[in-house]
Amino acid sequence: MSVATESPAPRNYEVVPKTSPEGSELDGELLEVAMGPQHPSTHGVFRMDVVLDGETVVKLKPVFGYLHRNHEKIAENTSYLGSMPYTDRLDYFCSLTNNWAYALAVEKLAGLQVPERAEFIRVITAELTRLQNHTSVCGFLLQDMGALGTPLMYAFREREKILDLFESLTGARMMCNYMRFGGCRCDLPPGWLDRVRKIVGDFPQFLDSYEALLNTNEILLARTQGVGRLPRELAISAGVTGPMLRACGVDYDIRKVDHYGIYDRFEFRIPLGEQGDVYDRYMIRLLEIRESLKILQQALKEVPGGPIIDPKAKLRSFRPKVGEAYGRIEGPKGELGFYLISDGSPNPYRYRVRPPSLINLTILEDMCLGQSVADAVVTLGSVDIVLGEVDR
Amino acid sequence: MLGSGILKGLAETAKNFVGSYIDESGLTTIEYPDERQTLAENTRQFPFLVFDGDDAMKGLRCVSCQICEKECPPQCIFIVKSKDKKPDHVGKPQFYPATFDIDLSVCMSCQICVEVCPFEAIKMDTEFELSTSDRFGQLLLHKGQLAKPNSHFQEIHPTDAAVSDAALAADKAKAEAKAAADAKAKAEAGIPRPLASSPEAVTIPPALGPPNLPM
Amino acid sequence: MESLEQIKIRLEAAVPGAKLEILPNESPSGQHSLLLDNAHAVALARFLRDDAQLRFDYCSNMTGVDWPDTEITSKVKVKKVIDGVEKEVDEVTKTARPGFLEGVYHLYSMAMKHGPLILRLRTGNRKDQVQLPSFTPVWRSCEFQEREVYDLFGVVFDGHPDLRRILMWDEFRDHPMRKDYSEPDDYEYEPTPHDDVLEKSKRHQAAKGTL
Amino acid sequence: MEQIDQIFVHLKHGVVAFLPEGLQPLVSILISVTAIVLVFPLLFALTTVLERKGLGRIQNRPGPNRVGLPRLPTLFPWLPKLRLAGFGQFAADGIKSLTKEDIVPREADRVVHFLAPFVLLVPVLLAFSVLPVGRNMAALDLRETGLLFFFAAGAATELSVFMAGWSSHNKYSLLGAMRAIAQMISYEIPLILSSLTVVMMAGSLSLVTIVERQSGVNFGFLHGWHVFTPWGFAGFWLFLIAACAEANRTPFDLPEAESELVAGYFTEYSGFKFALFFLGEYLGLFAISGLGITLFLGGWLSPFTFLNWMPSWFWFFFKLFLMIAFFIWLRGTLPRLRLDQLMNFAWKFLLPMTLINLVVAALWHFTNSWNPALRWLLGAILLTFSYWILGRGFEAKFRPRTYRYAS
Amino acid sequence: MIEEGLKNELAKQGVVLTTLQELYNWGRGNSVWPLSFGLACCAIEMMAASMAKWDIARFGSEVFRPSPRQADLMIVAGTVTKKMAPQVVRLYNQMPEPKYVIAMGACAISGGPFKQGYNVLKGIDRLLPVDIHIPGCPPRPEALLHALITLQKKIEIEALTGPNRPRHLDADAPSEFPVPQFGEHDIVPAMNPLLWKPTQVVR
Repeated sequence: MSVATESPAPRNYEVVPKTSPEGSELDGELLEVAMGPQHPSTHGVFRMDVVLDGETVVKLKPVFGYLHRNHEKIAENTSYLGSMPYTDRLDYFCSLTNNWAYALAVEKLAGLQVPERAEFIRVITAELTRLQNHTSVCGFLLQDMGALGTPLMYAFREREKILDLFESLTGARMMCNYMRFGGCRCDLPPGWLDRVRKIVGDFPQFLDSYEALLNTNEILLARTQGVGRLPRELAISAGVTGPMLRACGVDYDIRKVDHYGIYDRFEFRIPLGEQGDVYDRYMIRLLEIRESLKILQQALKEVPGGPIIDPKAKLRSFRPKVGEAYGRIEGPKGELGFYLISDGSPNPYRYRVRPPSLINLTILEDMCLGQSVADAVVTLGSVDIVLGEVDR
Repeated sequence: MLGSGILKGLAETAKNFVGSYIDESGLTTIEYPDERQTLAENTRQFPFLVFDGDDAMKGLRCVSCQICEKECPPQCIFIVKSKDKKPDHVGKPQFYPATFDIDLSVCMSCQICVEVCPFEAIKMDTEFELSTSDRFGQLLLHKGQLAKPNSHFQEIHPTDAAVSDAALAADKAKAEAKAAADAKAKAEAGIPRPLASSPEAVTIPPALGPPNLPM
Repeated sequence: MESLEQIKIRLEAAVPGAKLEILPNESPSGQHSLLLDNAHAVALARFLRDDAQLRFDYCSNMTGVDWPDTEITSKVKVKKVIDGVEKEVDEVTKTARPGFLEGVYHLYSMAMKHGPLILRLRTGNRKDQVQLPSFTPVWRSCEFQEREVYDLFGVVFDGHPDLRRILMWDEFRDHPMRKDYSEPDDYEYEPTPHDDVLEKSKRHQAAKGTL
Repeated sequence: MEQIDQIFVHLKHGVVAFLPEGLQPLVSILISVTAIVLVFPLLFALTTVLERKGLGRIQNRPGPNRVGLPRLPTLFPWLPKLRLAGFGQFAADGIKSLTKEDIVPREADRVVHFLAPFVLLVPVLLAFSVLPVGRNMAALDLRETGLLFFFAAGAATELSVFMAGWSSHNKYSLLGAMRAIAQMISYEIPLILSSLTVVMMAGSLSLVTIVERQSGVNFGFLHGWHVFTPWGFAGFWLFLIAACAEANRTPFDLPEAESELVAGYFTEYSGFKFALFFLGEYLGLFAISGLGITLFLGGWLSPFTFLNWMPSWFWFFFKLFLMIAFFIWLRGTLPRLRLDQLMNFAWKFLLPMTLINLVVAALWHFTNSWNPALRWLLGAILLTFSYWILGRGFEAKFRPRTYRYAS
Repeated sequence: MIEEGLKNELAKQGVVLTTLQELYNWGRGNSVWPLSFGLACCAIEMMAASMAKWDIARFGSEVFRPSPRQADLMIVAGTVTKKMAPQVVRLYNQMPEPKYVIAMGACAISGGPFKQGYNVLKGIDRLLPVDIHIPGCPPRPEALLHALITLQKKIEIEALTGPNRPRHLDADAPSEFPVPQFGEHDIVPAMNPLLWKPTQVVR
């Protein structure tokens, strides 16, 4: 057994002394650049204060809070149900998985059982969410590499088809607000499963052409391989989760570990990377899409009938017993957890989101040091952040 | 050999370029103002108030119970309960909203008001072309602007409307059966009893004032 | 995974002098937690991380909870003789509980695939004794989360390498997630106000009316 | 047909002939200059729309297709709304750019900031003067120095880019400018070396002569363009890659890398000056494409002898259009390189390849008496082999991976 | 399309001037380049509007400029937090005239669902002049296109002289707005009283 070594302490951030104290900042050898909060590559309002030596990053300091919308404070003043639409707006790419994580935490807190049909619907919608998230992320990554949006356009073309499905099921394209404590809000519209089957059936063809466009492209290989390496031990210590962790070769997928929902009924594999660089993260996402398709195909075969919500679940005046619960799921970005403390009132006493995007950024500087600024941009792109979740 | 990946990529984009001219699925654009996407039946944008019959203010289903106001997560509904009552669809006298405002500039289209409403009175509209340069005037909708007939609801959400109409009809049938049974029981007993809850006993308030009270 | 009691016994054996307490959780989730004493917390955390059977190498979630000063009312059913008749009466005892801030840690093990183990740390009060030991040297994932708790709750983490505000700007003075925080008043235009917002917007309307 | 081919030449001669002798050279020059200043910017306007539409089509969308003729209800109330498939877009963009506020940052060096776009535009326009756009249609036929003049004028654009980046007093601009200088100077060398093969074989620096040297006929119908020889083929692609970098086009658009440097060296430019930069960039692209056509693709020559009846200027512009389409295609497909990779590519791949290509060209010259097929094969083998050797280093370092799954 | 009153005014100015004005308005109305600037959820719908399915390029507006110097339109797509507000105003100030602002989505108009938050600005119109508001959370991509068309119509009928002339032609009207500073409890000032004139709603 190997004992984990002391985790490397983050560097202390002090102002870098400039070589000439009274000259302008351009005189020195080091150049401080604030990338963001409005910058084309920061995926929203994220900011990186970068110190450059030429084009090499010698220091990188992430700055958050530009989208700090006080989700947790608002949730403490809102009923349990009222927070559900707010969870849509956390990671606004994956509202359905956010719904699920929150519903799961409340179900643990209140001891609700989810009917089988609802579990199937949850798996189907969550895996569809994963499909569209991963394809879009790969598009954004290529956008950061300067591919002028073509891969992103193709990804969004497919995403729109999935969003149409979400819209016909839940009524909204992005902010679905679909799951409820102990089940789902409404039953599937007629013919919906057939539409899903068609899209799932067509998806591999799209993936093939997407991979033909990119995977062996020499420029992509050169830009991603060996860039933004993350050592395995550091990844574990820093609590990195999701595809990023698995790209480092750590076998940890909450779908397999926690057996939440009905994931242990399905056959799927966990792809693992070796080097933990940007290319691995990119490829792991593409491979995970294929595994998600497998889950979808299995789930679509046998959606049972029955109720879609626990009859014990109350919509209004829902008051869980005093206590607390932490529920987590494997979101597309990583471990998405909700921690709730109930004091017996209709509003949660403490409501906390464990945001995978924020915690995956802990080691951003470690990945970027010594690389060029262009690599820092690509590395950030490969982390897959959504600012609504980072800052909440 | 070096460059084969780039050539593969170029072939892929060329395929899409040619496909956009010859293949229907190669050009996925919906040219919006000229053509529109058929919206899914469940699509929701902003809430509206359903009324029955022809008179918007008379037929409003809302009984001003203020549940939606309380449950609305962003608190964008404002209701003032009326002082008097008017009969609802089964003829039972109910309060009605003297003021019912929804601030569209706050509404997050979450549909929770629809879910919690026990009276099938508030539903989601599909209208989205609401851009305006006048935030204060155009985005705070009052009762008169919110009220839309049941036929509109039937048109945009036929399935939901059928369910809701059936529920209301069952409600009404039940109420009528009860009224008939009451009347029968009363006739049998022969004891006249003041009918506090029957529609005849209530004076229907006259016109409910202008729909759009100036603020 | 070992039960919480076993872990507690082993921890007490491993770190002499450590005071531990199991805090039960009555909700159906059954996630009980372990209260550590601040002086030995880092040593305990190291043991949890490095012990061959536990190997909690992954600190998933770290957050703060604000517990203001409060009165705890506990009802106990007591048999009393009232007017000569024995009756069962609720006796209400009120105890003043001084407020404190709490740090909550959810630990999992990636190596052994078990968890969660929930740790709690408590500050002395909410005003001047707001220090807690930092777990960042043990689990790097606490770095940003502890900064966040510092920012929003005002808990000062000793041993944190870079304790600055993370979400709010540096000039900000308040700790907004505390229960007694009052937000800045900008309720000039509130067409649909409720409760306290209604009060605030009424004040604004009154002020405007006098102008 | 001869008439149509020479129509512009005759027109110019016709105009000039009316004038007194002393004025004739001056007016002749003025007419040529006006033609260049009118035709190429107009081409730029069309290209912007074509590029946006082409990129759109690559991405499964139509691109600009609504903005047609301006509606002027006061003058032409009867005019219906004409969309012209979106080809009016450039006019709208032009009007807007012209009337947009011009901002100069407070800290900027005003003079240099003002001059930079003009320093970009003027040399590019100068470079057009030596390009033969048709038979007898070079504004300036420099018999001894044509190609040199082109490169000399083209190199001045680097100065402009650095002026823009430096004077803006913006970190992104400065980084962009530094990238641009490094990139342009590095790629100037393979660009010139790959053109040198042509000079070597044609034995002249005059672009007109170079085109005329390619008018030989192979197999009875094919013109003897340089691109149909092994050294010419390799030279053309090497030239194209270097030209791409010189014109800051994807995948070498690092100086204006949007995701890294916001807008690179022209981050601080607005309104008309920005439009001038845009114009200058595109004119640079046209010029260098025109040079590539002249050197390798037979300039204004038709591909096949049986197509010789079509006017020579048509062929030039048709080839120019194809070149631009190719650049648009690249832009719609490829991601961008990193600066050190860009440099490595220039110095470790392009430079050796161009040098080897020179050797192959020399071999071609000295094996004039051999069987053409054998000669072709030898050149092709030499070039392919060296390409493979040089590319191997890359493939050893970067290659697609296979992945394992958790058990 | 053009109102009667405006037509009369145009008649007074003469044909050349009106034609020039029409040409100018046509040009700037059909070449609206947005700043590539996304704040939150709505930014994704903004991107969706620029993607293949809706293709904002048809209106000539797909040129999302990363630098404010080259942009005409600021689409405030998402929640403006107090920490972000100074940067938004600064970006607006850096844009050259004529410039337009679309407040996309509930958060940008009024703070939307997050308006109760301590770090959320209750509407960007407290700090910037907004031309078009799009309600919705998030508005559909079509709604953004609709707003763009509304903006184009607004530009098309703008008279360049007279009391209703656009702000950028009014020498007295400001083209830059004060950037709020970070205070100890809030941004200072939290709003621009010259711009923010809410109507009174008595409750």
